[in-house]
Amino acid sequence: MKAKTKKKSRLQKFWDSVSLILASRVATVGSIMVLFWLVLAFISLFWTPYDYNASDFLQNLGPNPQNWLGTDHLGRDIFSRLMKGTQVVLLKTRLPGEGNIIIPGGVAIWGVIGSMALGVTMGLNAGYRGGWWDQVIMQILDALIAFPRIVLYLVVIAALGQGDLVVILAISITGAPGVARLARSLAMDIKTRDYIRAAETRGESVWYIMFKEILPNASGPLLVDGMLRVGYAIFAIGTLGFLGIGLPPPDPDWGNMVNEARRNIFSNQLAVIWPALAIATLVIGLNLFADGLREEMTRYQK
Amino acid sequence: MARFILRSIISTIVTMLLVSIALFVLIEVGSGDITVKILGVFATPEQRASYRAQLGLDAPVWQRYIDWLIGNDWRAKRKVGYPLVTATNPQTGEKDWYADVDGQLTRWKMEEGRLITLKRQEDGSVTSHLSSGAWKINEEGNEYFWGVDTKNNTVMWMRGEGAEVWALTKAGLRKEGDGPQKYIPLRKGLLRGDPGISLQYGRPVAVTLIPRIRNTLVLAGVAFAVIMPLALFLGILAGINEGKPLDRFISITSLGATATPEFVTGIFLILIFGIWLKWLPAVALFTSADAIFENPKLLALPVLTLTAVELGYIARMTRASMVEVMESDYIRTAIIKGMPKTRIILKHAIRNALMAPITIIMLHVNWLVGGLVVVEVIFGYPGLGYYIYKSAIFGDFNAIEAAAMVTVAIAIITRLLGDLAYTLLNPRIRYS
Amino acid sequence: MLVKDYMTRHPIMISPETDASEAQNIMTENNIRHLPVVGDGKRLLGLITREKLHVPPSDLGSLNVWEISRLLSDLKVKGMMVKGKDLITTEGDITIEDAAKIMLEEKIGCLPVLEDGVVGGIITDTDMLAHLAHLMGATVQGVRVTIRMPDKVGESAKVTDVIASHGWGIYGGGGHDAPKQPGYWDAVLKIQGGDKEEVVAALEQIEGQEIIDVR
Amino acid sequence: MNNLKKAPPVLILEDVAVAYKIRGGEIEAVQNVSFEINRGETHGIVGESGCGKSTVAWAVLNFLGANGYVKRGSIKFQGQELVGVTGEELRRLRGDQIAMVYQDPMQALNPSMRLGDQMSEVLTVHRDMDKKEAEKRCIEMLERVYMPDAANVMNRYPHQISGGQQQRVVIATALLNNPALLIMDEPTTALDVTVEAVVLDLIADLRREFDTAIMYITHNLGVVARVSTRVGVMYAGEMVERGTVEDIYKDPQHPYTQGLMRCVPKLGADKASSILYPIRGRVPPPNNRPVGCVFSPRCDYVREICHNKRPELLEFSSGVSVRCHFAGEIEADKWSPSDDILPPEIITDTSPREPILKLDNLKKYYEVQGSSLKDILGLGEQRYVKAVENADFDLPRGTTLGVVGESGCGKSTLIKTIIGLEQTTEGHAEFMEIDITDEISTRGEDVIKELQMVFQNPDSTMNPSYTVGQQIGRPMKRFSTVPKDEIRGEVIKLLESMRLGENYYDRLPRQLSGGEKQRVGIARALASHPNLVLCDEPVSALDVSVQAALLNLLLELQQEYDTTMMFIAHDLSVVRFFSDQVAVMYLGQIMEIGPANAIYAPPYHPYSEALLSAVPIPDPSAEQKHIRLEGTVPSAINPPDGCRFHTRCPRRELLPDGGAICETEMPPWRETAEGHRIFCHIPLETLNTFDPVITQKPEGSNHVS
Repeated sequence: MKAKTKKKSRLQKFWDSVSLILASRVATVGSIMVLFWLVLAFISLFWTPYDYNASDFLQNLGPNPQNWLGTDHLGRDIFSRLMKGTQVVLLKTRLPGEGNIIIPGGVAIWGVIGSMALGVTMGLNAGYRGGWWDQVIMQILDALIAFPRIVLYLVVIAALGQGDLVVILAISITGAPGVARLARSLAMDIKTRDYIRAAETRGESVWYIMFKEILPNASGPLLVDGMLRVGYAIFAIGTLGFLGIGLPPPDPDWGNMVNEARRNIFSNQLAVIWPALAIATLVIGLNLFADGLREEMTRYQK
Repeated sequence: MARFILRSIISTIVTMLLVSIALFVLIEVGSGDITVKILGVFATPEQRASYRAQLGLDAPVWQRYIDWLIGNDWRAKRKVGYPLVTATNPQTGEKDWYADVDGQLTRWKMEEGRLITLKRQEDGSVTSHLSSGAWKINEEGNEYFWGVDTKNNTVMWMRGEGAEVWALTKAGLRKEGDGPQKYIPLRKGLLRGDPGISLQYGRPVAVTLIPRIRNTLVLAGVAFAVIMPLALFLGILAGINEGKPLDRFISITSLGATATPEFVTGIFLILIFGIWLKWLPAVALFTSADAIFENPKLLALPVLTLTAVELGYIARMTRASMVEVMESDYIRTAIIKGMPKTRIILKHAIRNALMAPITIIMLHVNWLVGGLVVVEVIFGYPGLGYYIYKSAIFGDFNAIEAAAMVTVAIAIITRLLGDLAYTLLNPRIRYS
Repeated sequence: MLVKDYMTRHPIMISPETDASEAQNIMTENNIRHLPVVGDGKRLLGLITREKLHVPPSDLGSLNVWEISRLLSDLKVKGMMVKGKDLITTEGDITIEDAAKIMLEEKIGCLPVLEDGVVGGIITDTDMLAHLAHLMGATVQGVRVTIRMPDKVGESAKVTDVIASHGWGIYGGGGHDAPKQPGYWDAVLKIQGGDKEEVVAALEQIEGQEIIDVR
Repeated sequence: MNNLKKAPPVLILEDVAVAYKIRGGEIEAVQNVSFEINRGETHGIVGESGCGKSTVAWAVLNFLGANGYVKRGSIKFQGQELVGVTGEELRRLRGDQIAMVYQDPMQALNPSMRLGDQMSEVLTVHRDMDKKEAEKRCIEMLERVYMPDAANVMNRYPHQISGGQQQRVVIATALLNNPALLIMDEPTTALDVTVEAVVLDLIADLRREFDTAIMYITHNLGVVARVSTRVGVMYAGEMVERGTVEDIYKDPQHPYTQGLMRCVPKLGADKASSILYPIRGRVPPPNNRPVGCVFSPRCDYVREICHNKRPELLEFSSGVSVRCHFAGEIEADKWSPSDDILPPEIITDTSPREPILKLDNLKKYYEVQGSSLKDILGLGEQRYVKAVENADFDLPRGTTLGVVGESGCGKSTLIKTIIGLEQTTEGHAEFMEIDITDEISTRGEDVIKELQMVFQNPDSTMNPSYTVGQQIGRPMKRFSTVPKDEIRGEVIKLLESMRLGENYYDRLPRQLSGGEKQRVGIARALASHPNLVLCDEPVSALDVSVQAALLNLLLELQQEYDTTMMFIAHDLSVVRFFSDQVAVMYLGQIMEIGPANAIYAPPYHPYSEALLSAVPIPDPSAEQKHIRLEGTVPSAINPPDGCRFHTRCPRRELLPDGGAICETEMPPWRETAEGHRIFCHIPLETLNTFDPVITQKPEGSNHVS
């Protein structure tokens, strides 16, 4: 009986969030754009039109019935490469070392998870404890924020070399200050609530209060922010790829595809558009989705 | 207010210090053996060690950090026993180090086991003579001499024990005798305007960096001047028309523009204006460092790209702030007081609405700098961003440290300015 | 007794763009005859009265029914109000009798009262009549006596002394030159405290004075 | 005066209904509201939260937001229809002929504009007056509202003046153009009682002077009784009763009004008048109002017709109009409470019991940092906010101590220090013979579980992420007072004693009403069966009809569990109803402490006397002494030397030299019988001569407003 009601409420919850998304036109459009790429990514796990890394065709072909989006400067099918390129962003991460170990969850996803974990811990400590904790943590964050993002990426990659984990690390470090600031301001707001006082008068530990009392109530804005951050991460991965220091081969990297196509821009102008569009739509989709969701959630609060 | 400002300034200084340590440690410790990059993979361990010593990389990290930050001439001075000064080399225009021996600019070199004093005359010519009496004796009874060599190092020679060193010349590594035992590559330090020698170019970083900074300031300045008024205007416009089609249009467009990476925007713009319409040069041809001053048209696409990306962000911030302000109680008061709409917007709303974005905009300058890297790479623009990129790829740590510190300084100083502007706009802080 | 204490504060006002028919309605519904016409900030632009809203028949003579109704519906207060130098106003600080004098001289029934340059109230002939009634004690119960006395110093004091000695109070009254009898003065008093007979009996004792009316 | 000539009303509302469009439909927030306001009249509108009283105000100003509109009826202002007026015509009315003052003056003023600019623009825009002249007028107006140092205030920013002064600025701004109608929406709710009293006096003065019609909206029945001539009672979007203040308060006709009068604590002469009878149930939300009479679900006299047919407005010859099918038939004096709302019988056990809490000269100071350069460098003198000074009393087991005082008097800090959220600066505290001078982190679990707290704000007292059951169960789990598998049962038992059923166990806070949340908060505090419960204004955020039920419940539980309580409130009448002992605090210092009855009768501390005379009493026939405190509460950073109250004390003159001693020396504790102590230089003999603050007016005397 009890289990049944719980199950129902979970379904209910799912339906609630779906209807929340559908309530906002912006979020709906955004989620469609994101879903499109997610579906392509899953399909690419089992099937792509052609081998993404084989130069099976003539070089620099325009779109044609065989190669829907044409071929690149090495005669590879662009559509297959685009499909394959979604994987490493959204679905899988390649660990360094022997044996090509692959873990689920794309580089963008893990990067965001990393920055959330780091940022939330820092932000909650700064926001809830205040005083010296706040001063020190904020000072560190200030220093981190002061780094122009790309410079930080460049520095990290210059120092540690290329690789999925390095990109995840770079995204985590650059994202953490933003998350921390958000978590801090939320914690500072929530800690004034009486239920925090109640927990304190029960003599609860600081960590219990931060993670059990505060965090659940901050999760809404944090999740929306995380969604936005996945967009930023894809943005960043694209940029790194474009600069030639992104995710290493053999998997195609959208940013790198743009870069390569740019070099051949006079022989095949369209080749540059497809990966560029792919990045733009995915990022914009995530942005729209998060934005619409946020708007809808705040409207709920009103 | 004094408290607030003082606090910002202290925080700025602490931040800079923290950043410099982090940067230094990350790069110098994190990056592997730089000699691989410079000497190639075929150099022998012995060659590498020798070269590392010449670069001063054998010193402990904290020592190198201090040298890098505030220079090491004051440290070397104690060894040499004379004040160390710089003088301009008439051929390269760069500064060379000398010891100031009783008013004479002096350097030394070792040739076939003998120490030779080189004195630079007023007219720039150099006289050389043997100086055998200069040797000092250490505890073990060896004769040694600390002096300034011709490659701007403070070095220690041992009499009769000329070390074998590998010198990097244009032709490659060459083995030389008569080498010094110890090197202190002289530098004034970052704070005194000398971040060291670029490994990539073999010239002082400062010399190569300054024109780049200038170029970037031009690009960023023009972009900033275009973006700020436009973005604030559009943001306010959207904010006061919340929910109306105009707002929708501005919001969605700016969201799209912001969410599109710079390199995508840049390439679209190249395609459209450079290749299809042929209005503007598709690839900026910066033949010289001064090209932008000769042909300002070259700036158009880089500026446009930056504008597209940054505009949206600031406009959205401003819009959100404006919407919030327009819903506030004091605006309601103004409406209930029967104030005309234009007056409400201009007198009551804008000042409050700009308070939040201004700090955020200033914080956002480092985002702009990040964008600069990409934009400069796309267009081959000879600016700071491109320089950082190149240095990072090469592993030119002196260069990247210096360039990164410059960007960080720009970011932090603008943030400080933002804080100050906020203080001035917000009477709550101004009068407390 | 200054105008500012007796005027109607916050009178109903209209804007110059109001239709004449609307103004007419407002007057009828609220049973008033004068409307100050004001701009933003209650700055006085003119005054509209019932008479001013009447359209002279000569203007309508040549028109047919439809044209008349259109003309009437297009009429705005702006074009019909008293304005410029015809518009007579006053300040709140003058006495009520001065205001009455102005209204008599100008033959008008209403004075907009300006305070700080904007309409603070209006005072009308109705206000004046109400004021007169009050002065005479029309709103209180009591004995109203009219006494004719010689027009010289000390006569009123005799009356008040008598009233005071009985512990009665004067709740209104006034005086006027006795009609057709020069050298005499008619004083009207509203007295509370005693009944008619007592009051008459007491006042009759005063020498040289005559009670000419009691009610 | 000029009653021969009848002037038309300034504002006439006829059958007004306001609707808000929402997703998938619309809500009628207000229905069938009719009333009129004359020149120089204050018309009160009272009602609980969510009953639509503010909506009426906004409808008059045609400021209903993007989705609100007047659906039916007419609003006539000065003979002209306001419904449908827009644009320039509307703008000219606003701020010129109609002005409004609303609740939070801090929010209502633009934080980044000088007050002078915010005021003078009303003149420069509407009257096209030049700036200098306008500023002069503003200063004059500020002086008229008794603003100290008016010329200087013009150059300040809102955050630089106190809340009471801010509200004066707002009122002065509203009056600058001499509006015919002034709408005041809870103008004093955010202010302390003594400040409120001054502002209310001011409003009455100004109404007389300017002949302005005032629409006065408030939830506070006492305030309405003090300021208005006529009053309309609103319930669930309807005006259920309307008439003169005397009629409504003395002889309410509508069952809701009657219920309201019974559940408001009155600060009458005797304690018996403060027995409260709550109204059962709660105000229905606007989207879920009953079909028939809106009050039918909560009415004691409900009959069949009430559920089906909406009552018409019945008008009586006295001018009172009532929206009830049986208006006039119901006799309020014959009412007797039904069992479920009966207040608990209070068994007063007079035998002295051992103290459970002993405070010995407890002090709490906060360090403050100055803003001068010297202070930043740490060279300046260290300064302190002296939040609590010399708190010294014993609290016997099983009794309730009420602590009253205005905001910033240190009452919250006092209980925070006791419960250990703040470190004591000096002095000593003992609870159940265990030292509790230190912070909570140093205390053992056995002490922590015996000391629990109930909080003020129902919306933040519960963690929105957990169910009711989880939250009540948490203390049991944490202190292991109940075996794990019995927690659920225990929680349900507690819920039932809170008059909440088992079905509340799995609910989330957002599914509860304010009163229900407060009940859960109390249940959570009681879950570990504490010996001492500290209540921080537990009912002040609730509507009166709910408040009474909660107070009764608390009393009942206290009896059942033999709990000792400390009860903080700013509302003197609630404290009187609730407490055995009362302490009055001012600026960190307890000024007077003693048995509840003794506090409300002479001898008074001068501050208590001023407080009592400031409290608005919901009874027009009660007469109050008129004592008003001048100036503002001094900063706690530099509290006045000697007696902290000396800067504002109205009774100082009773001492030789005008009370010179008050400025230099701390007053002594003067003790009367039965443990009543007064902290004052004035000798008891003199204090004893004070008249009671509140007396009943002799029957039949005219109420002059």
